[in-house]
Amino acid sequence: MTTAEQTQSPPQPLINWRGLWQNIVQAALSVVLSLVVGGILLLLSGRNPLEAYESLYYGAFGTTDRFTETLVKATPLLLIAVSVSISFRCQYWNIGAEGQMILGSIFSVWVALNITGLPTLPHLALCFVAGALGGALWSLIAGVLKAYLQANEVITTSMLNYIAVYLLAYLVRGPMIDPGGFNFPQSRLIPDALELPRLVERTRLNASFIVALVAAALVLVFWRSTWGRRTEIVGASRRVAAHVGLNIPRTVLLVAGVSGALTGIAGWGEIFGLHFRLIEEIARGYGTLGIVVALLGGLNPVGMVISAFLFASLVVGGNAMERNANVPFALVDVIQGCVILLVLSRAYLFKRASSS
Amino acid sequence: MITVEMRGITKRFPGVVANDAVDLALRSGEVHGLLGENGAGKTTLMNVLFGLYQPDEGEILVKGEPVTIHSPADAIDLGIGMVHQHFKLVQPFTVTENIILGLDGWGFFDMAEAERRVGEVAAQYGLDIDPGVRVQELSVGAQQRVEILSSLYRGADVLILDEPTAVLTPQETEALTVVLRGMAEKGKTIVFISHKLEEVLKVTDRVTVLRGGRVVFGAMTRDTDKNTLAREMIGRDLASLRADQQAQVLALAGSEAEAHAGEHGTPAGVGECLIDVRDLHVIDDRGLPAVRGLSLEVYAGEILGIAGVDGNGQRELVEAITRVRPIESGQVVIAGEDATGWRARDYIKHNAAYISDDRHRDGLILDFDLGRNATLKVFDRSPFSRVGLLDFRAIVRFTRELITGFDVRAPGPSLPAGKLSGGNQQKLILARELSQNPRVIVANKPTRGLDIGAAAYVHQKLMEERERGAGILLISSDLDEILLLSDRILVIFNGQSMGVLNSADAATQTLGLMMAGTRLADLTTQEAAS
Amino acid sequence: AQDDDLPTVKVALILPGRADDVSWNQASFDGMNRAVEALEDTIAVELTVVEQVYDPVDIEPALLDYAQQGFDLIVGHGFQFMEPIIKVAEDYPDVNFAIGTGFKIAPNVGVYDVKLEQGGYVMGLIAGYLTEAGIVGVVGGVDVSEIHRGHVAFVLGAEAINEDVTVLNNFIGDFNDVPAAKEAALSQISAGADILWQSGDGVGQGVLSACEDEDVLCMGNTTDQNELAPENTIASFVYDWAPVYVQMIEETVEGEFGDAFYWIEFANEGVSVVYNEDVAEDLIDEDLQAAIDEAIEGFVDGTLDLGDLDAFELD
Amino acid sequence: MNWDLVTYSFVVGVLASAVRWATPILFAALGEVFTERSGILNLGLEGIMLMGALSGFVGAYNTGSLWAGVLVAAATGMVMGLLMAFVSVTAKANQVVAGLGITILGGGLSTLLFRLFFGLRSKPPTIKTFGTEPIPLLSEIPVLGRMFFSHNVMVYLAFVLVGVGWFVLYRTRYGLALRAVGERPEAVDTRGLNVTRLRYSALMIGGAMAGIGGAYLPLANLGLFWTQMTAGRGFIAVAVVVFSRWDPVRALVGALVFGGAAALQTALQTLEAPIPSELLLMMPYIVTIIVLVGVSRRAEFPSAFAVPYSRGEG
Ligand SMILES: Nc1ncnc2c1ncn2[C@@H]1O[C@H](COP(=O)(O)OP(=O)(O)OP(=O)(O)O)[C@@H](O)[C@H]1O
Ligand SMILES: Nc1ncnc2c1ncn2[C@@H]1O[C@H](COP(=O)(O)OP(=O)(O)OP(=O)(O)O)[C@@H](O)[C@H]1O
Ligand SMILES: [Mg+2]
Ligand SMILES: [Mg+2]
Repeated sequence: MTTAEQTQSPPQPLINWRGLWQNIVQAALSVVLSLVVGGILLLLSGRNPLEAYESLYYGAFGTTDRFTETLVKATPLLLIAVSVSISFRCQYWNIGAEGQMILGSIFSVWVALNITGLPTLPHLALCFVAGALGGALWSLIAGVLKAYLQANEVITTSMLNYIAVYLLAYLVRGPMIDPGGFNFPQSRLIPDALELPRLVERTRLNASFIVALVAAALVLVFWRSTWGRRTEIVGASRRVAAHVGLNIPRTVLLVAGVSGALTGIAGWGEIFGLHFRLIEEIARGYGTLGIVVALLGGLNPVGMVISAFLFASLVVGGNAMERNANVPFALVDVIQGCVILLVLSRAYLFKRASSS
Repeated sequence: MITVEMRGITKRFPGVVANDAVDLALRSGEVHGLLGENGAGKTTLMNVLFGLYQPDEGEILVKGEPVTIHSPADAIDLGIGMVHQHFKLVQPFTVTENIILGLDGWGFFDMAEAERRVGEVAAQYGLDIDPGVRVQELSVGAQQRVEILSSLYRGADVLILDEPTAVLTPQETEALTVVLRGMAEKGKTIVFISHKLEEVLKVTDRVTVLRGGRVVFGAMTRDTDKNTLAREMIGRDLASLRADQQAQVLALAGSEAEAHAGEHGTPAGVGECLIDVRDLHVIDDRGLPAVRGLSLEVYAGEILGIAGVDGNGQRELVEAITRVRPIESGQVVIAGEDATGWRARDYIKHNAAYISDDRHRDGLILDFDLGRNATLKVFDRSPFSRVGLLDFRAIVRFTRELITGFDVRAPGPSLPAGKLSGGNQQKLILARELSQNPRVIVANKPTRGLDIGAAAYVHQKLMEERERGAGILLISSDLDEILLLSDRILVIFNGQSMGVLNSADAATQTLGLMMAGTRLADLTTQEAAS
Repeated sequence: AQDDDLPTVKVALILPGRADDVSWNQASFDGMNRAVEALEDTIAVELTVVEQVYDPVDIEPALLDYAQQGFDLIVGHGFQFMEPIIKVAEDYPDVNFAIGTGFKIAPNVGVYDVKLEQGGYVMGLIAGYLTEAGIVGVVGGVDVSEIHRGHVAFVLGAEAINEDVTVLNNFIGDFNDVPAAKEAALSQISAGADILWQSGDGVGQGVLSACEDEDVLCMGNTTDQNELAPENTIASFVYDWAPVYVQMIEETVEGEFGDAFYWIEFANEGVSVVYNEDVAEDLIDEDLQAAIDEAIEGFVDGTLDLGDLDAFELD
Repeated sequence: MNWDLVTYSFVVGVLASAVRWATPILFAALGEVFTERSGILNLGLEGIMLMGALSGFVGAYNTGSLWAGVLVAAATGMVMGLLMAFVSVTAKANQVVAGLGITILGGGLSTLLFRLFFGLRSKPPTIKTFGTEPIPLLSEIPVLGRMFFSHNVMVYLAFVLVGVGWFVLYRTRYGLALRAVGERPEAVDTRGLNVTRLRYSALMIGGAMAGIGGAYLPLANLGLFWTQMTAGRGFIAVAVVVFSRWDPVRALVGALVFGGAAALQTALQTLEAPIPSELLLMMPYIVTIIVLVGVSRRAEFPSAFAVPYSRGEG
């Protein structure tokens, strides 16, 4: 065996750069395609697509504020995508990110408000842990039901989303309501000291963005770990996993816990970086977008960073487009829907395109 | 007259030419044997004829007419039927439902009437099948008959059988032979793929041998013989093989006499008892009792063979011992330790190996690369994992060793296991299981679907392990194999042991009777009586 | 009829929902348009409206966007705009911000709100007086701020005129789940309620539809909903945001805006009771009319004060 | 808790409400039974129902015929089903995500089109709905009469389709093929049937039914279209299908269980139960999970569930 052979890349490298590149090109093409579809709808609704898209571009990248806003939006999307990339590789279809994010927020805010007398850093760390814990526990409800009672997680997690929404509604009106808040449904503000440091002055871009990037990097380590391999095997074939002596329920719990924790952290980041208190509607729609970002990035860290950024700019820019090119608000959803479906079909579509 | 003619068929897969300008002519009323090593291209060629794969080059003529076969639907219309080695039946459906599936449009149907008609056709071809039972309750042999019937029911004139006997017992093979000859008499054309030369010589009228995707030999069966065929398949003269391999090759290919040429060293009971099963009760997937009060011992340095018609509890027995399946009652002791409460993980930890009979389902992850497959059981031990992190270098190195050491025909560790031919997939599993020098080996049909070369190789490996002092439990529905390798033979019937005898004094007839449900004890008393 | 010498004001109206929701958002949208018309001859208003800004994260960028584009008055029509506005307003002292319901104000921030309790009370009087079964009901989206006050006042009004009345109260938990609202109304009706009110949004549509099906009396809210169930609606409690919008725009021009609460109430005719004559005339007798007028006068001259309604628990 | 309000007619009212809750879910669930039997999970039901609601309303509004509305909704649902089929069967994409994509698309498109068709109006466009038509004798039966037989014709249609669905699934060759393709596509393929076409057909049936389910809301219940008016009923339908174990009759039961829970929580609010409304509102979803867990051990998913089919040919 020559040294050249020995040092060749390990079996199925986690970042297959060639594949990644292809992925990006195809994804980009599908996005363009969906913008074309959106353009047609714009024409139908009597708007000028070019103007609209110009304001979309400006809205996402035009100024420092815009650009940082895009990164702000990308932060939770990336964290959720990372979480999804783990659970999906285990064929554990956790679509409960919304609920787990909410529970992450609830736990971390509770710690911020009710644990006192700690120095700032330990306190912030504790809030972080609480957020992860909240997400993990909520996710583990579905995990346990799956591991020991074979309850389909697609359904349990989506039901748990609704339950979490009402739980939050209850808390911000009852037990956790701000006494000085004239009965408006929100909790007290967290101590200023716990607000996450800004990365760029006078913008909302904050430390949670770094946390998201770190998480994306750490997932690489996860896939190189024996835990990751275990997850992969159980995902590929429950039967084989059983035959090679893996503990399937425990692996499912591990996956549910880890992915829940990551999503819980996303909730922590939203509160401690942006809202500074518990309010409603903090997670609406993030679950779905996170899943899309994950798949769009091919469940692969680098890909997910790129796609998180891409989708964030689509959302932030889209909102700006609604404001400044007064485009009907639902159009952005339509474009998003198209992006998702086209990105999913990209392999097929572009295989065809290139082969013909 | 020629019913089907394949001309210059070439089929390429990424990295392999599975079929290389293959010419094949099939005549009505003949049983045509198709031979070749694993990966020679037999299955692929037939998949092309059945419309599952599209050829890259070449043409197909049916009754002299050039045809293009886009899908099985086209093949069926042209009167071509295929029974795959991995049956393609809907398990929860009844026999009849499986057979009428896709026939006569979409509308309402009368089940009773359908079952009657299926029964008729079955009788017509002397196939013993109950149209009403669920397929999942049938033995492998019976399921195969359902597949055959399903083709005939669709009016197939050309019937392709991919390794039909790989999973059958002598009795079942006998029965099948009769059926096939009967069909040939009725003017049908049958393609018979097999690795067992003995059978091929017995059943077929004409043989074609593939090697590396090319046709290397064709002849009327009566004009050829075992050695010729073996030579053509392996591509070397038998003489070039080592003596013991020769013996095994021939043995595999045939008669007991030669089988016992594979001599046995250490008698049973010498070494310590490595597998001790006591009054074991196990239920199958449907919750029905599958193993009913069975006991056995396997000693160090011996091979205990378990003979029996498929579906008599072999799989459940094996899975209970290897701790993949829960135990209802009774006890399993591995190397002196009570394993009844173990999980599969503990079984593996105690340096015990398991070769499942269903490699696609239990043994391998087809779209994982060879490296991952090779380390499925050891990835979390050093040197493959350090402080919880995988060492890919070590994994690659290890995998290369296995590939070369066990002659797995593969370009490298990063090839998906699914791209290997069945035979090579089996070698990979074997390599993985034996690489840790196990003390206990449970092997369920270890040579299923292997060509004689590969099978001989597997046998040789098992023998080596035996010499090394491992205790081996060998399950096979192939009596030749059992007789060839075992020191002692336990016959299983209906989840119970019919008795154990030394293979030296085991005659096929006796075994056949026991496999049919007569206890050894009763047999001996009968002999005494007479 | 715009002369160029008119002072111009750039106004941005940010709605959390759809401008045609026949309710909270539409009331604001129509009110703003009426305000612009009313000011036609004195101030040239350049109005921009954006709908469905409900995700809290997206509010701040919207505010910044408008502030940087040199808008003079930015209106966030909902309580969820309060915190972001207070925050952004600091960085843009010469831009004015208005919050639709809330409790925080600043030099360049004003809060405008509706005394929904005044309407709730009057609707309660009507319901309490007209019910034959002695059971009336009210259905709302979620139990929040002005909706809460409205429901509580409805109870007080009904009890004020009919001490042994039972008031049923349901929340849907979702402003868009119209069918669920209808089921809630039907459940109140099957529990014996014979006259229903609702606190608006998609929820209102469901309630009115139920009353139409079951031929039960009902009352509208936020906009004139009498036509949605012409046979059954007695009256609608209608908001007209125009007065406060006019005031806020004028103060913006004069540079006096901010640090203030702007209420629409009976006093400034920002709210009114619009009767559905066909139904109302033969139902509302002198006594009831007297009670209603008395209440409204009480609200106008401040003699009628319901106290702190937030304290009340509803179940 | 105000027990005086609990009268015979109130209780019967709750039961009838359960049936009304169940109906749109039942339509969608029945279709999804077919879809999942063929081995495809369609999480796009929510979006398809919304498109059905919109198109059904527009259809009825423009033609003046409610039945025309139902047909338009079914057709629209079919088209959405085709879209899902292309992505999940032809392009072999991940079905969970494809479904979520369809849901986002349907939600956005229905809202957008509504605005494009009707513009900004001060009063929402409305139509006359299917009226209540008690079935002569049956509606006289105490309790059951009002619970099942005093509704609008779409409710009865749903009941009838339960029977039809059962017959097609278990008594026709199409049903046989459909069940087979979910269990063992290779078996279907090697017997000369077209796996792709079968799955397309199943998704079109599922789409049409979801479309009708969505259209039930404007056509039979409210007479108007409202953004996001399905409010999660599509996801509930998917849950119902799992605990129906892919059987049309049990799907009816499942839909009624959820409908019952929803109606019950509404009733509890009406009865001034001393529980915060937010907590009561969780009840239907909690019940769904509990029931799901109850049946899961027995719920055998179709073997090839959510697995795209492709021949060995690499
Ligand atoms: N779908 C496929 N994709 C890629 N390679 C394939 C595929 N099918 C077969 N091959 C390769 O083509 C060659 C011929 O395989 P084939 O299965 O036809 O051999 P075979 O004669 O059936 O072997 P066996 O005796 O093990 O059944 C092998 O190298 C196999 O790995
Ligand atoms: N999807 C696939 N991708 C790549 N190779 C495949 C695929 N499916 C089957 N093969 C290979 O094609 C060949 C034919 O498949 P088949 O199921 O007949 O197994 P086989 O070759 O006959 O092996 P065996 O003899 O026992 O099972 C096998 O070598 C298998 O490894
Ligand atoms: Mg083969
Ligand atoms: Mg083979």
